[in-house]
Formats: sequence, C-alpha cells, structure tokens
Amino acid sequence: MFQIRIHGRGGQGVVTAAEMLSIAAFREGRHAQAFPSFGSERTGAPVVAFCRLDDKEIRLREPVLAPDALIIQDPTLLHQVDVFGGLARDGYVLINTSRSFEALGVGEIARGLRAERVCTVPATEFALKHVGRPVPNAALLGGFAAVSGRISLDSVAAAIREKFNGKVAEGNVAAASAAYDYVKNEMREAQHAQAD
Amino acid sequence: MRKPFAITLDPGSSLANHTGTWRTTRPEYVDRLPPCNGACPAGENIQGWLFHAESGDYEAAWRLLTRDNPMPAVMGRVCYHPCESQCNRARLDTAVGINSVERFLGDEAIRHGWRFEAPQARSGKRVLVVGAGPSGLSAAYHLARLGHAVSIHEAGPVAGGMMRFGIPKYRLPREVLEAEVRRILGLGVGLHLNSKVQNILETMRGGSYDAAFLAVGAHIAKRAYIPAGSAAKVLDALSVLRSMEGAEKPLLGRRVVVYGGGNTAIDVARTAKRLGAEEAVIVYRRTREKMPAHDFEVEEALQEGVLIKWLSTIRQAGDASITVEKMVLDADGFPQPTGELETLAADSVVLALGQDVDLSLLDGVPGLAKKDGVVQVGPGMMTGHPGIFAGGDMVPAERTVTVAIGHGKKAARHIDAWLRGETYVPPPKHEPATFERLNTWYYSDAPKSVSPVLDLVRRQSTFDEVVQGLDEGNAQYEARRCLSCGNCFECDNCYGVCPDNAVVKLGPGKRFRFNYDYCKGCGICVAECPCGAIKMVPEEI
Amino acid sequence: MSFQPVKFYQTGTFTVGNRLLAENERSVQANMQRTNSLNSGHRACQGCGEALGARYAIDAAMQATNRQLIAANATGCLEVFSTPYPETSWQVPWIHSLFGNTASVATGIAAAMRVKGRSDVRVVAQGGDGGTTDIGFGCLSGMFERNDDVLYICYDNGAYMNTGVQRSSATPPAARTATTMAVGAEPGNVFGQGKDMPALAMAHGIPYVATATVAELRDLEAKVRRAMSFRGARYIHIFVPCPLGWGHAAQDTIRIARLAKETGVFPVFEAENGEVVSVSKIRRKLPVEEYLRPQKRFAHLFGKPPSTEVIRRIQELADRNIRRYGLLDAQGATP
Amino acid sequence: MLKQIEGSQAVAEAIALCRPEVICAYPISPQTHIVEGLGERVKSGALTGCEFINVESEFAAMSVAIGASAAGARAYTATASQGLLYMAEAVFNASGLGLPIVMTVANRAIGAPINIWNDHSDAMSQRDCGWIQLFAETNQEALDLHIQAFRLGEELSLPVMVCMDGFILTHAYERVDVPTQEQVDAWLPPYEPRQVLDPAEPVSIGAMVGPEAFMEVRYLAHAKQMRALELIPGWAGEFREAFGRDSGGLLHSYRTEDAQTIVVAIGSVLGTIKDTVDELRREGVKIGVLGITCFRPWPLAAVRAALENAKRVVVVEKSLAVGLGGIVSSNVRTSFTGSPDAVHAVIAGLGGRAITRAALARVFAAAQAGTLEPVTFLDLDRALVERTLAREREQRRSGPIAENILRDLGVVAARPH
Repeated sequence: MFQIRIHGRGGQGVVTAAEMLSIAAFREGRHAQAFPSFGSERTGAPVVAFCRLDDKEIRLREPVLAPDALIIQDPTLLHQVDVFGGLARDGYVLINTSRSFEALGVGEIARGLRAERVCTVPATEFALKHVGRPVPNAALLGGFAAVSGRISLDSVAAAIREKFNGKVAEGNVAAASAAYDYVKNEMREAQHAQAD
Repeated sequence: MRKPFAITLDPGSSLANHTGTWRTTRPEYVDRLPPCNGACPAGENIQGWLFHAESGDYEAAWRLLTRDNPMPAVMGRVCYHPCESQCNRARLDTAVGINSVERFLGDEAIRHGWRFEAPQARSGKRVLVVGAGPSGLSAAYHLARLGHAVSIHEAGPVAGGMMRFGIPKYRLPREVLEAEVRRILGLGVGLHLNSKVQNILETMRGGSYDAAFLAVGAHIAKRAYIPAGSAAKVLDALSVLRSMEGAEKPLLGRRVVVYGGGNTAIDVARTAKRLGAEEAVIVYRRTREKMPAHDFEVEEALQEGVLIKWLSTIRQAGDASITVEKMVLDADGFPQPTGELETLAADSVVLALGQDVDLSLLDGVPGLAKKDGVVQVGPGMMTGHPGIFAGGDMVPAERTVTVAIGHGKKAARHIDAWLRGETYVPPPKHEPATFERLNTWYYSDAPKSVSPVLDLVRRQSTFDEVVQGLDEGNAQYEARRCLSCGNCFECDNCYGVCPDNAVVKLGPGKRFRFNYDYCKGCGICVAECPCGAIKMVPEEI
Repeated sequence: MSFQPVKFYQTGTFTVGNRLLAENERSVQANMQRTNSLNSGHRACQGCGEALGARYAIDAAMQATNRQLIAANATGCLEVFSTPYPETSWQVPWIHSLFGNTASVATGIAAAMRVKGRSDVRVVAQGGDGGTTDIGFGCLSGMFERNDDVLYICYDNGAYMNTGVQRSSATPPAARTATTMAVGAEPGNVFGQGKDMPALAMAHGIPYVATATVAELRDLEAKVRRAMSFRGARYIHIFVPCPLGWGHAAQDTIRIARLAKETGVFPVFEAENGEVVSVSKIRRKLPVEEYLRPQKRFAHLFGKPPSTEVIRRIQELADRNIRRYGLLDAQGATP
Repeated sequence: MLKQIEGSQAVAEAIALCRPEVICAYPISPQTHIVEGLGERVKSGALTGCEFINVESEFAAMSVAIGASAAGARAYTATASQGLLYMAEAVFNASGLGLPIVMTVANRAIGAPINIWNDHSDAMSQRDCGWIQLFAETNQEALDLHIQAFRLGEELSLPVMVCMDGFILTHAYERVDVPTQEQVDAWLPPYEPRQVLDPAEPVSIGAMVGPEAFMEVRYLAHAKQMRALELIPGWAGEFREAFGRDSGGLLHSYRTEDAQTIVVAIGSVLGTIKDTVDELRREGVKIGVLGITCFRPWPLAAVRAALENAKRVVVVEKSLAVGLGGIVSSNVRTSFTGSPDAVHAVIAGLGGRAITRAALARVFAAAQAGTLEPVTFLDLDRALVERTLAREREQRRSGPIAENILRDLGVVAARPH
C-alpha cells in the first residue's frame, strides 16, 4: 500500500487533488482511497487530504499517519503545521515553490531524505500560465507522477478530465504536463549533479 | 388493503357511537299560532296562504284563503286588517302588507275566473239564510261547501248588504263585489231578492228548512235630537250612502257638515267631497285619539280636504248654518260642555251616529233573547231557539265586514254539526308565536311596499278606487316579507347548524326530523331557528 | 312606482338553505346529499364550533373537488374527538401525524399526487390555532413560501382546548385561560402585540387568504369554493367559538361568532396575492361588551367595578379592525 | 459498473436507481452531498417521476416524507446529527404509522459542544424509534443497503435508516460497483403500500389509540421488526445472486474460527479493525471480528451464535451512553452467554477522533492479557481531563469545559492524531 498526504490551504484544491489521484490510480486498475481531513475549514485555513493506493481492497480508515509521499501545495505551511510528521525515510516530497529547500528553511530535512525523491516545482506558476488561476493541485499531480513514477501522466490527465471539462480540464492537463516535464528535467539535472 | 391495526380506521365508523346518550334536554319541532292568524276575525290561515304566494302559486294561496273567506277581493279592500297591527314584522321594520296581498289574490282569482270546488256529497238538509250581507253570504258559502242546500232571502234589490250600501265605490268597486257574490252563488246557493222575511218561523216552515242563519244587519240609522229650523236639511249617513247606489245622487249642497266619528262619518264626508261639496266638515265631540274611525281613513279624508272639528257638538241646525258648542274632556275622557258656542255655515247636516237592527222578523219566536237592540247568541252562534242561528251586525260584536264574514263561517260549522245532531268542537289553538321566540337576524331588512295611491285631484273629483292593487312583483315581495312566525318554512338552518348532523332533512314540504341517536342537545338549532319552531324539553332521567 | 326586484326576504341570504332558491344556488349544507365529511358520532362537546366549521369547510371542499380530496389534520380537539380508536368520523381520506407538522404532511401528499399525475386530487390541511399559529407555524410558513398546492384551514378557538384551555398566541387580550388566570393586577391574557395569522399568510403573497366564521355559513362555503379555484398555497382562518373554553352556553356558539363579526373583533375578509379584495361589512354594529359579556372567560371584566379601561382597549382593537378593513358602510351598517 | 466516486455520490446513484418519488432535502453536514446529487439529477431530468422538495427543517423533511409515503409515494430523505434529533418526533411517528420511508443518516456527533465529525451518537439516540437500522461498512455496502432498504421497508411497512459514517464514508472516494437500472428494477418491485390515502377508498390514518389497544399496536411493531430478522439473511443471498456480491445480511464474522477474542463493531471502523486483526493473527493471536450490519432489529440469536466460542468480547463503538458506558456493548451482552464481565466496551472515535491501528492493537493486546477495563476510552488524553477535573474542583465558576480544553491544547480545530 502506498500512502500520500497532501498539505495545502482551503481553496487550493487539496481535496480535489487527492480525489484525482485516486481516480488516476483507479483507471490503472488499482484500488484507491481518497479522503480529506474532514473539517469545516474555510478558504486559507490549513487543509490536509489523503490518498491510498493498493492492488487489493483498502479497508483501512485511519488518517495517513506515516505517508510514503508528501505533496505540499503551500510552502508557507512548512513552519506552521507538522507537515513532515511520520514521513518514511525513503518517502517522496514534492513542494510547490520556485525556491530551494534551503531557501525554504527545510534543507536539513531534505538532506535527510533520498535526493532523487525530493523535489520542488513552481506549480502555481504553471497553473497561472495554463489555467489562469492560482490552483496548483493538477500541476502538482503531474509533478508527483514524474517524481514518484507511481502513476502515469496519462492517468493523471484522464483523472483531470473526469473531474473537470472543457478549457479548465485542458488547462489543468497542460499545467500537469508542464510540471511533469519540469520535474523530470530537475531530476535529470540532479542525477548529473550527483554523477559529477 | 391489509390495513395496519388500530392506527388506520374505516370511514364514518363513528356512527357506532350514539352520542345522543349525552343529552339532558331534547329539541322538538313545534307549530305556533302566528299573530296574524290569531287576530283575523275571519279566522284565515294567513301565514299559510302567504307561504304559497311566496313561491308564486297564487291559485293554491287563493284556495287556502277561501277555505275560510270566500271574498278575498272584497276583503283585500275593505278589511281593517287587524292581522297587520299584530304582525311581528312591525317590530322589525313594518308589518307585512297582508291585506294588499289578499286583494291581489282576490283580483287574480277574478281575472282567471277561478271557481270553488263543488261539495263532494249532498247532506239533503236545507238551510235558510236571511240577509245577503257579508255574514249571510259567508254562511251560505260555507254551508254550501259542506253539502247543504242553501237559499238566501234578501230584503233589498241586490246582494251585498253593507258592502254595497255602507261602503263607497271608491273603496270597493261594485264589479269586484258582484264578481265574488256571483262565485258564491255559483256553488248553487239560491238568492231571493226583494223578499223580506217577516216571520222567521213561518218562512222556515214554508220552505221546510232544517235550520236558519239570520244576518239582517243594522240598517236603521240612529237619530239624535237636534233643534232644527224648518229649512234645515238634516239627513242620515246610511240613506245618503244608499242613495249613492240609486239613480239620482243626493243633493247635499256646497257646505256639508257630518256629525259623528265613525268610519261611516268619514265615508259620507269623502262622498260629499266627490259629489262636489266645497266644504265637508266632520263635527266630532271628542279628539282624534278617541275617534273610532280607522286612522288611515281619517288620513285619506284629510288628504282629500275633509275638515274635522274636534271637541264639538251640534247644538242647533239652521237653514244655512249650524251652531256648535266646544267641549272639553274630563278626567275620565268624557266630553263636557263649555257653553262656548260657534256658528258654522252648512247647507246640509248628515248624521252618522250608528245604526240599529230591525228585529221585527223575530217577533214571537220562543226562547229568543234580545238585549240592547241585538240578538243574544251562544258560543255556537245559535240563538235561544234551536236551529236558529244569527250573526253579523245583529249580534253583539264589532260591526265590521270581516267580523261578519267570520260569524258566517263559525255559524256554518255549528249549523252543520247541529244538523247532524252533533256539536262542533273547534281544534285546539297552538300557543302564540311571540316576537321574542324569533331569531330575526336571519330576515334581511325589507320595508313594506306601499300600494300605489290614486292622485288627489282624481280622488276628490271621481269615485275611482283610491288605493290601487299591487303588481305581481310587489305582491310576491310582500308575501316574502312574512317571517313565518312559529312555523317551519324549511330554511334548513337546523339542518345546517347541527354540529352532530343529528337533523334529518325529509325533503321539500316534508320538513325535518331529529336523529336522537346523535343529538347531544346543545340547542343551537333552537337558538338559530328564525321562526321559533323548535323548543327544548327536558329529558326524563 | 319603482318595481322592486324579488328577493328572498323571508329566508334571506342568511339562512343555511332556502326552499325558494334554485338547486344550484343552494348551500352545500342545505343539500340532502351533502357528504357529512365529519360524520355523526364524533366526541366533540355539545355546541362545538370547531366540529361545525370542519364539516362546513370539508363538505364544501369535497363538493368543489368532486370528492377528490385528502385531508391532513394536526393534533388537537378536532383530531382527538374525530378519530378515537376504533371509530373515525371522517369520510375523506384523512391522516393525523403530529401537532406541528400538518402543513408539511400535506405538502408531502400534494407532492405524491403531483408525481402520480393525480392533479384532480386536492389536499387540505387543518388544525387549531395552537397547531397553526404556534407549534406548526414553521412548517406552515415553509408550505406558503414554496406555494405548495395545499389549502390550510385554521379553526381558531383562541386557546389549547384539547389540553384544557391553555393560552395560545391566538388567545385574545384579557381572556382567562388555564395559564392566564383571572387573578392579580392584570387578570387574564396580556395585551401582547398579537399574532395576526391571516396577515402573516398574506405577507407570503400566496394566491388566496380568507377569514370566516361559523356564523356565516354561505360566506364560509363560498370562500372554500373560491380557495379551491386556485392552485398553490391557500389559507382560510375560521373563527370557531368553544363553549367549554370560552364559558358560553352551548346553544350560543353561532351567536357568539356573529357578535365577534358584528363588533369588529374578528374582521371577515378575502385577500388575493397579498391584497385584500373583499370584506364582509358589519350589518348591525355593536359595542364589544355585547361580545364579551356572554363569555365567562371575560367575566372578570364585568365585576364590581367593571374594568372599563380594559374594555376600552378591546374596543380600540375592534375599531382598528373596522378602520383597517373598512367594515362599516358610509351610513354605518349594511342591510 | 465500477466507478471511483465519493461515497455520497454512490448513495445518490443508488437512491436514483430505486426510482424514488418524493425526496425531501434540508442541509446538514455531512449528508449534504447526497441530496445535492439527487437534486441535480431531478432538476436536470436525469431522474424523472420524482419531486425534489427543499424544506425548511429536518422536522419538515420527515413530515413531508410521511405525507408522501402515506399517499403512496416512495419517499426518501437524509440527515445527520442535530438534524436527526430535530426530526425525532416525526421519526417515531413515521414508524408508528408504518410508513416505509428510507432515510440515510450520515453519522455525526451531537453537540454541545458542536462537532461536525463522525461518531454514532445520532443514530444511537434513535435506536428505539421503531425504524430498522442498518450500518454500512464501506461505500459499496452503503450503496447496496439502500437498495435493500426500500424492499425491506416496503415489504414490512416499516421505515429504514441506513447509517454510514459521516466524512469517513460520505466524503471518501473509493471504488464502487454501481448496478444497472435493470438489475435494480428486477430486485426492487414497485411500492405497493399497505395503506394509502385514496379518495376512492377513504381511510383515517393516525387514530388516537388508548390503553385498550396501544400495547397491541406496539407489540405488532416489535413483531414486524422480528420478522425482518427472518427476511434479511435470505435476501442477502438473493442479493448475492442478483448482484454478485455480499452486502447486507445481519452480521459478518471475520476470522472468528478458533478465536478466543472477538472484536465487535459497526460501521466503517471494521476495516481498520480487520487490518489490525490481520497483524495480530500474524503474531498468532487468536482474535477475530464480528461486524454487525443490522443493529435494529437486534439479531440476538445470530450474535449469540457468532460469539459462542469466544472467551472475551471487545466492543469498539463510536457512541457513549453517558453514565453507563457502551451502547452497542450493552446490546452485545444480551447476546453473550459467557460472563458479562468478559464483554469490554471500548468507546472510540467520538466527535471524529481518529481510530488508529496502533491504538486498537494496544487495547486488543490488553484484552488478551486480561487487563482491559470494562469500559475504556480509546486515546483519551487523561492528563487533560485530570487537569480539567482539578480546575473544576478548585473553582466554582471554572468556565466552559470545551473552550477550556481547546485553550489547554492551544488549538482552534481538531486535527488528525
């Protein structure tokens, strides 16, 4: 079973992200379970959503306490909420930012993880570019597909199209693809950096 | 439907619950005597015939009316309608115009030529009626309908009696009178005119009559002693009125003084006016309040220019003038002379001081009692002599046409019983339907419709009928103003207002019935019955 | 002389029936074939105004709908006295659910009829003043606001009679009830602001609102008929005296209702889409004492000395009605 | 057809497939998504022959459903928490009148303090209201139970409450198999009412019943629920044949063969429990699970049989009978032939407190060791309540408990533990 925890703020489509991720996995024939950290949070308040992926039925209903992957939609949460809580040593981290881990002040944590599994992506920029609104969730799923390899970009695109339609869907698909390429490229550079 | 137990029930099943057991008092339908019926001297079932008139069935109304009174057209003109003065509606707005509806029905009957049904069976008895006045005609009519052979002996040249000789044309057109007399004769009643009965017993024996009804009326004018000059022209009211029926009219002159305060005085004064008198002055010794003449007639007379000199007596009559003395009423309301004299111009003086009865035909009849110039009769109108009955003006009673007609009916019923060797027992009267018993809310306000009145000029110059009849609309309107006091008229109120549906409607004409299985005795039906035809009576426990 | 049109002065237009009227002009209650929707054998008190009003209204509604009628009933006297197991007095399909939900139950029935394509079947909801103005008000307001196709009839006897005459928001000022006893400095019910239910109904802008009393049957029937000619939410507020709760003689039920109207205490009118379209004029205006005096619940106003001030205030309320609804003709009363 | 959809949408799909005729909606979290989905279907024309009514309260919602059902329409509504309590009077009335209304309860806690998260206090507060109460373990079961609920209710002329955990199921995206309209039509016959308001055959429904018959009416309500105990297992079989999966039934045992300890629970927490039990089994612990689907009527005999060989029973329940302890556990005790002391109540997940494998593993171990209290509050912050109790001992006016605790915790809203 592979567990993802998504952190963000109300209005950033955190819950939708988890749902789309589950849909993407479903389309690949796997079992998936997505659910929010239920609450009555309003726009701007910290929000957490969860997603579990497995090849057999998922019965577990507890929140994701030890995530295999973290998607952080809003870096300002890094020092406000214990976002890294329970993260496995070999877990994945994807942060929506154009800055570095150091610049974000989480360099130490990042260094404690496997380099090829931690990544940043300016998802909001991609969203603004392709969707016209600062909703980074779809783009981040593209990035997640790239960094984790647990889900295909096609499935993500299909999930996006199931949730949205028309221009909004295509915009988000474009943003996701852009983020996917960005992350792939980042990872390649990181490998070279290591190789050097 | 497999209905759930207890919570779901079949419709109307509460009929099993007889709530009548709660009752401590029960409503009962009653019939009460309406004041109009109670007050009618002719004993008409006024409310009854109004009920038919309301729905426009005038013939039914007329037939019911004529069960008691054969002359509605006459009655509708000359009756002083005591019924109206008793009418409960007067307490609401104005009395129902019963008299005018009666006249309408009478005129309808004449117009359509409705006739009385002939009697089912003949009794084989013969009855003599003496006098073709209202009382005699009434008796003859009723006796004939009861199957007896009746013949009337009338002293005068025509039938009608006082209706003809005492009441002026302008109040009772003669063709109306004749039409109704003719209808009575149509029943096979024999009428012998100009045949004065000199001795009743002989006449009866001669005609082998089984019984007789005497109604010769009162035709002898009362005289009062008035010192009069040789040239003074002093007449009596009756002869004046009678001569109006003859060829040449009486010569009364330009200024006529009438002495008296009864209806006859008024009639004469109004007649004088019509004969061209410039002045018609009634001299009466008391006040208007005390005047026996009916107010509406006085009113009409005054309208027509008749003058009335109150509190005056005639001391002396000269050739062109009379002397009157002023009177005052003493503590007991009796006029006392003042000695104060006054002279009035007068070409003639007409005395209208009442009439006496000519009782000569009764001379030598055994067992007969006379008193104050009239014949004494028992409760059944029979004189002291078996088989001889009497009524009208010749017996002690108010002298009106209606009373006379009532006598005729009453006597006829007793004669009929007597002929069968029985005594007639009138059905018990219902208790009176008083105003207090009515719930007047349910009657919408509707003041009396005034009958059209002939304009003054024509009234003063001609003998055309003064009061005209109602048209059908008004007659029905008037009939429908009846409150039906004391008798159910099927307004459905009780049926509608019962909270327990405990009133059963039996259909048109059949009225209603209480279903005591469910009547809880709340009494709403009694409170909301417009005409007071329901009463509450305690249940016996 | 001017010819007067023939009217039925004897039976007037005030009686239930009239043998002189044509069949089609007769009232439902005068009809031998009337449905007696509320049948004999019910356990209402002697002279119950509510039993009377209910039969009038439902019979009229049944006639107007050719008997395609379903009734919902709030808890209260009417429900208790009409359907104690094992007997019911109703001859219409009828349901009682709760005290406060009758309007909603009716909404549900109407919805079911709509979905089943039975537009011919109409729905009435009925309740007392408690079930209408107090506990059922929320549901009723919702029914009005959605303009559901229901005729709601309130039988107003001004208190919770079923439970033993406790005050409701329809209880008139100064009236004695079990919870507003005639004791203390201001005996009886308080002079509150009142809760003018018909006006509240009108404020919802529903197609039809009317008031009526058991004293004027023809008027009541006409209003039910009129109500049935509309689709959507309709409201009729019927004034029904209660001999037990008001302390008047059983036979005076109709008389008291008549007095309420003739004094102006209870204005009788019709409104369409929130606008008053007709009023029943006062026929013979009377002072409020005439209405108050026969009722024991107001007896304390006529002690020694009488509470003239309280009576004056009640008269003021009546006069306000007369002004507000124009209950008097120019000449003061109508024939 | 397999779909990855939200639990609420799965239920909306199920209801739509059951051809409801009248749906009453009043918003309250977390059931809102269900009626929203249905409202959209009616408005768009996807669901025809159905009246969707936005009412002004839950009381009205149930009342409209009562009217509709009495008039012969298949009626549905959904609610939760305070909403269920607000309609409570009408809830009892619907069962009293024998109207087969189906209602989803998206289980949620009851205030005060106001709390929108999941537990079973709402459903449990109505456990004796005369409705059949079914609890869903998964969204698939929630979907299936609604289809079964209409048939069951209409067969018995009883209302049915389908309970599903708020948020945990209603808001969870997971795989469900949505049957076809044909399948549902074949399984669920059209509503043929036991009684109906019909001008052609007028009846009075809702008579006043006195002492002379009230006991009988109540007995019959009881007898009808008992009848459900006979019908449900058979129908579960039929359902399997028609839809190819297990859903419904009275209860489900999991690895109870040779189990000394049996964990009893209702609703979605069963999944977490099963995972926990699997781990313990790997360690050789003889432990199993009994999931109860039908809570009312209480399947006394079936539960007794399922617990026959257990040495001890641990009831994990999301409700609290204040002053007593467990509610489900109290019911379980009536079915347990062994010593009542061997039935442990574990009050867990109140107001949305997460129930974790770790915490469950601890109490199950304690149970095995025989050290588990008769009543345990899972993951209770002892120190916190002690401080509060102390505060209350110290000063009379100690202030509002809930607010004090939040201040103590230094948070404004609950978060996953």
